Amino acid sequence: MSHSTLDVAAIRTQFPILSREIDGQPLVYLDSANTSQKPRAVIDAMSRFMEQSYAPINRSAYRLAAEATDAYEGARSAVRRFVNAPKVHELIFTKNATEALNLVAMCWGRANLQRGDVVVLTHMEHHANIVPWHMLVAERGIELRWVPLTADGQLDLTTLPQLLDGAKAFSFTAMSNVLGTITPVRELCRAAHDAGAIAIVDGCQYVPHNVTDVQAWGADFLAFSSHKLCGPSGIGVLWGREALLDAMPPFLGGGNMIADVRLDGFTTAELPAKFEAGTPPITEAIGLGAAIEFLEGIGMTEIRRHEMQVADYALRTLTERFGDDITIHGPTNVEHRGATFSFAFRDIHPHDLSQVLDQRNVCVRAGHHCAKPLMRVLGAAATARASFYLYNDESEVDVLADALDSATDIFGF
Amino acid sequence: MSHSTLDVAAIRTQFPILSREIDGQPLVYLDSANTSQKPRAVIDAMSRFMEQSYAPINRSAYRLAAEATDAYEGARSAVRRFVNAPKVHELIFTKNATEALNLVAMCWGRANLQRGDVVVLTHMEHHANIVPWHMLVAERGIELRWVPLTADGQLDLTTLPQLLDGAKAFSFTAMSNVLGTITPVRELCRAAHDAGAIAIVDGCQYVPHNVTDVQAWGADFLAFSSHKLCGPSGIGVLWGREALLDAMPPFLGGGNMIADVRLDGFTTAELPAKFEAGTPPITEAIGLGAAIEFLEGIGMTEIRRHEMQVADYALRTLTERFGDDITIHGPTNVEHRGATFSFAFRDIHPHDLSQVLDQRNVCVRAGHHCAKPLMRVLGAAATARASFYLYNDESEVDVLADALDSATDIFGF
Amino acid sequence: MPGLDDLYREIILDHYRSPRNRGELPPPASHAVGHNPLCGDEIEVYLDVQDGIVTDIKVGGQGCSISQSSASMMSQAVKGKPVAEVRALVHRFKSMMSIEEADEDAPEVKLGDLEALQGVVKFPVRIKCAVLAWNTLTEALSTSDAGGDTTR
Amino acid sequence: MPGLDDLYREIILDHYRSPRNRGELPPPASHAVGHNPLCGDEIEVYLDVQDGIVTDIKVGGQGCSISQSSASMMSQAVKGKPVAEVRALVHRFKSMMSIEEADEDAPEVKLGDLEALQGVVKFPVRIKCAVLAWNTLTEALSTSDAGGDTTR
Ligand SMILES: Cc1ncc(COP(=O)(O)O)c(C=O)c1O
Ligand SMILES: Cc1ncc(COP(=O)(O)O)c(C=O)c1O
Repeated sequence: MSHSTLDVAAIRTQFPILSREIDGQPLVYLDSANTSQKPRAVIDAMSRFMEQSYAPINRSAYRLAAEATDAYEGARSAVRRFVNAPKVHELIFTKNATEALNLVAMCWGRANLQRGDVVVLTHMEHHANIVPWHMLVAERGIELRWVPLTADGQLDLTTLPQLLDGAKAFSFTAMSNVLGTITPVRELCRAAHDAGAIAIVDGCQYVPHNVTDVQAWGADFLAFSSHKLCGPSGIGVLWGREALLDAMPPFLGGGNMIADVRLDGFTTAELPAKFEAGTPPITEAIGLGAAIEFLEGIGMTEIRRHEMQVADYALRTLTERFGDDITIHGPTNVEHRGATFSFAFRDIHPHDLSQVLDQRNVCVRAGHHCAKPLMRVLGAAATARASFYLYNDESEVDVLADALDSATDIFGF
Repeated sequence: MSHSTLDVAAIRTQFPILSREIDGQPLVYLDSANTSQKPRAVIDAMSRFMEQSYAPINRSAYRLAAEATDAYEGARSAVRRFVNAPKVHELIFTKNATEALNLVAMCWGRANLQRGDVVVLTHMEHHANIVPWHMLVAERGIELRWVPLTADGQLDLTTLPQLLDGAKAFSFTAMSNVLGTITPVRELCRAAHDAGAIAIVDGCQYVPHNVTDVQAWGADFLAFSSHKLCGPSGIGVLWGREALLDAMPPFLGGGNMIADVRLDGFTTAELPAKFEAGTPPITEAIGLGAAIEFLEGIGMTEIRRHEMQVADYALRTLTERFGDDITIHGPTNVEHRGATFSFAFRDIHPHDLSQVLDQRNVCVRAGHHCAKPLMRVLGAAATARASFYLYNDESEVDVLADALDSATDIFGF
Repeated sequence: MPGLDDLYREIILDHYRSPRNRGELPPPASHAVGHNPLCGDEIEVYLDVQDGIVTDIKVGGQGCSISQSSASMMSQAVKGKPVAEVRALVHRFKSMMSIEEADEDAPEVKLGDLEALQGVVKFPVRIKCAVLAWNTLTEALSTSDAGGDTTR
Repeated sequence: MPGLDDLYREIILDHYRSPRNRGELPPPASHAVGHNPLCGDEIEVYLDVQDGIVTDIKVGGQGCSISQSSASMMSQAVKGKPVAEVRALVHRFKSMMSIEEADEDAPEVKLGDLEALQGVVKFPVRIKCAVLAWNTLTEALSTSDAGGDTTR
């Protein structure tokens, strides 16, 4: 593996919270798969916008409003570039990835799925890519099929053609938020299309850590969140192919999404306004644009390379130090995974583990990670999860390992 | 009328953008009914939160996450206090008021409305309180009835009992975003209940400018947006009575809103999580809490008194200076209106008018204000709208009037 | 900042005050309606196309001086022209508004009075107003039985 | 910051290692399941109530040391008690967890081993863990035919 090109120390100085100490100990933030921290560039872009340029979007005609609208639409262009979408109006700002996935299920689903129609999911999906489909099961009697997993936490593709046979949609994550597994998105999109299904990609975990190219993938929809890629909370993204978006009924009704409203009905606006009802997350779009520029400035290829290196170090360190006492889920080859690790440690319940790690200011998530079906497959009700990002380095793997040692002292039975 | 107790000059210094000049002229921001500007307290609360305390909400157990969760839930408590809701878990954070109204129409509506059921709206509703109901008309054949207006832009209540007869819901604005009209909310709620209907209040324009008390009103639902009350974009609020919210099906599906998810279905979480799918607008909630504290610090009673005074001055000044050349829509008695004025000026199209005003850095909105049905009632395709808030004063009324004069020079035909 | 006289040229105000070709055409004239959701402007275009020629055009709707004068000037400019030329003119106008790339190889198309709208480019928010009529025209063209239309 | 020994008292770890009253009861025992959505903890409570007395209780589920030990201690504390007393104990426990107001006039209820959970209050995030069993108990009580329950 090539050596990391990231200057993590320099990057860390750009994240104000990372110099915060609690009880005199530095913050070891290993919960970025949950939500990421924000660099100065993002915080400042939002403050500056509110201090100097805040105004309504797309509604008023004075210069301040035009300036704000340009900034907002500029963020949309940045997102387009970031995921290499063909057209800028194919990008819809939502409140989070969950809303983006619900939008697809509700609007594309209601327009295209009838009783008995099949949607294929995988056993490693986040609830955000399960529950909206459950709702369609309840509402219109569609059928869900599930791609199972291999022993090392990859998708088991041996029965994929059968599962996809007759399916209308295949919705899957590009990277598991629990296992860290990176799925073969291009291959999965092709398999979906071969079966006549559309391909919906949950990019929440993938997009913040990798170069994303929806055209190279051949995907039909992509959903992801700003808050996991150093951007603000309160905004997410749905990208969809123009023809699909154009053919879908609208989602929420209200201002901005209409062409005309009468007492007896309404007509919808063009893309992207059609799917952006009401006042959008204006300042948040500016922040998202700044986050994308920040990440591009560092380089997504470099970020991925750095995380592979950290992942490799973490796998080696934890297995060397704890052997059979630790079970790390997911692939062992860092080519097939990101730097997100769910693990079981001795018999210590993840919640207790996270409590003990928190004494050393090591922040990991304990729980089901919004992936209960996957937890049942793993045979665990909960796991602890440590997830690394561009601002984490190998030394934090060591701190994590030391903190795990201290848990043994308390629960050493 | 009692004299204003607001020190507007001091308030203005707290809004950084208000000291911005464009082309050497101060900003005369008269578009707060569209979206309001942000005080330093809100901008700083958000920056500080991202710099020191940002972390996931309700998901992780370490101290940083607990601190962030406390801050987020603290904002919910502030909102409860601000509108005097009975219970804190009756408050749902949405992305904007539009989503809040859609949530009511979709979840309460789908559970309670059958073909032929009646929902009553008014002719002065914003598209956000019309289009979601149109969608239910299309989806399940409900019937909409409309409360008409009097000549001076108030609700004409003479036929209200007949309109409400047999209705299931009455959804109305507490203050018109076009006319400025304040509606008799308590009386309307009582009339709804007398008819066996629930009362849904669109508080977007009212809540930022008045003391709000949902219990005194006897309302069942209230929707409003943060961005119109000095808070950030990207967050809105739905308040609903616990019993109604509990009985409703969920809205979006995903993380946080579930109790359990299996391959074959899911169960929902308790309030408020049930209606907050996915990662919420965390930093935005902090900002909203700060905005509420900012407004409370000044006093909603005082803000209302100040705006009545400005409204009174605006009505007098504009009619004195322009006589028949100006038509101001809505009530002339400031007891029945806020400081939002839609007007027609000579034969100059509102869009041209706003362009000319913009030359003097006077920001007004020109258009249909997301209330096309009302525009048809007014017989205008568009109006110009000047809306005043706590940071505006009488001198800006004069600037507006002077700028209107200059429009005559160009379009003097 | 650009001055208002760049925007409100006398000829624009003249077309605004006295719009040309105002009215409707009965079927089988093709018909399209365009909205500017920003400000509520509406343009209706009625089009008679015979043997690939725009034999008649009428314009309805209401809106600001820019959208209405643009519609009025447009109606004058396209009346009697072959559809192919009309499409070229649409393209030429939109590239003047800087929302389509100018086409170097395109045959020279005369803008005439329409040049007066050039100043709108300095007021980006108003570009939509100026272009509304032209988009509506394009829509009316594509719904017409423009058999002679070989430009696409 | 409070130390971990405040949280992980020996008696808590003992109940965690060797949970009491673990198992199920057949119908007509009342049954309730509680989830902590935060961490995925689950508690199942089975309850036999006869003549207003909790004659038997069994506890199932899985979770962290705090939720499991709290459930185990709870089962010991309520077994054989009148429903009214059980409800009083629930209230007493929740006020120790500072999520219900202490009731000055309430009859003194002994917490016994449960006092060991006092330290949880210093770790607010864990209060939900400690209380999960108790909320599930309350649910099981209200679904039981607790005819002798006159406390409400
Ligand atoms: C794989 C995956 N999908 C969807 C989501 C939902 O994202 P959000 O909570 O931002 O809506 C998440 C994160 O929580 C995720 O990790
Ligand atoms: C009366 C009224 N209702 C609803 C809305 C919609 O609010 P938002 O755009 O924040 O969703 C607005 C503002 O645009 C409004 O003025």
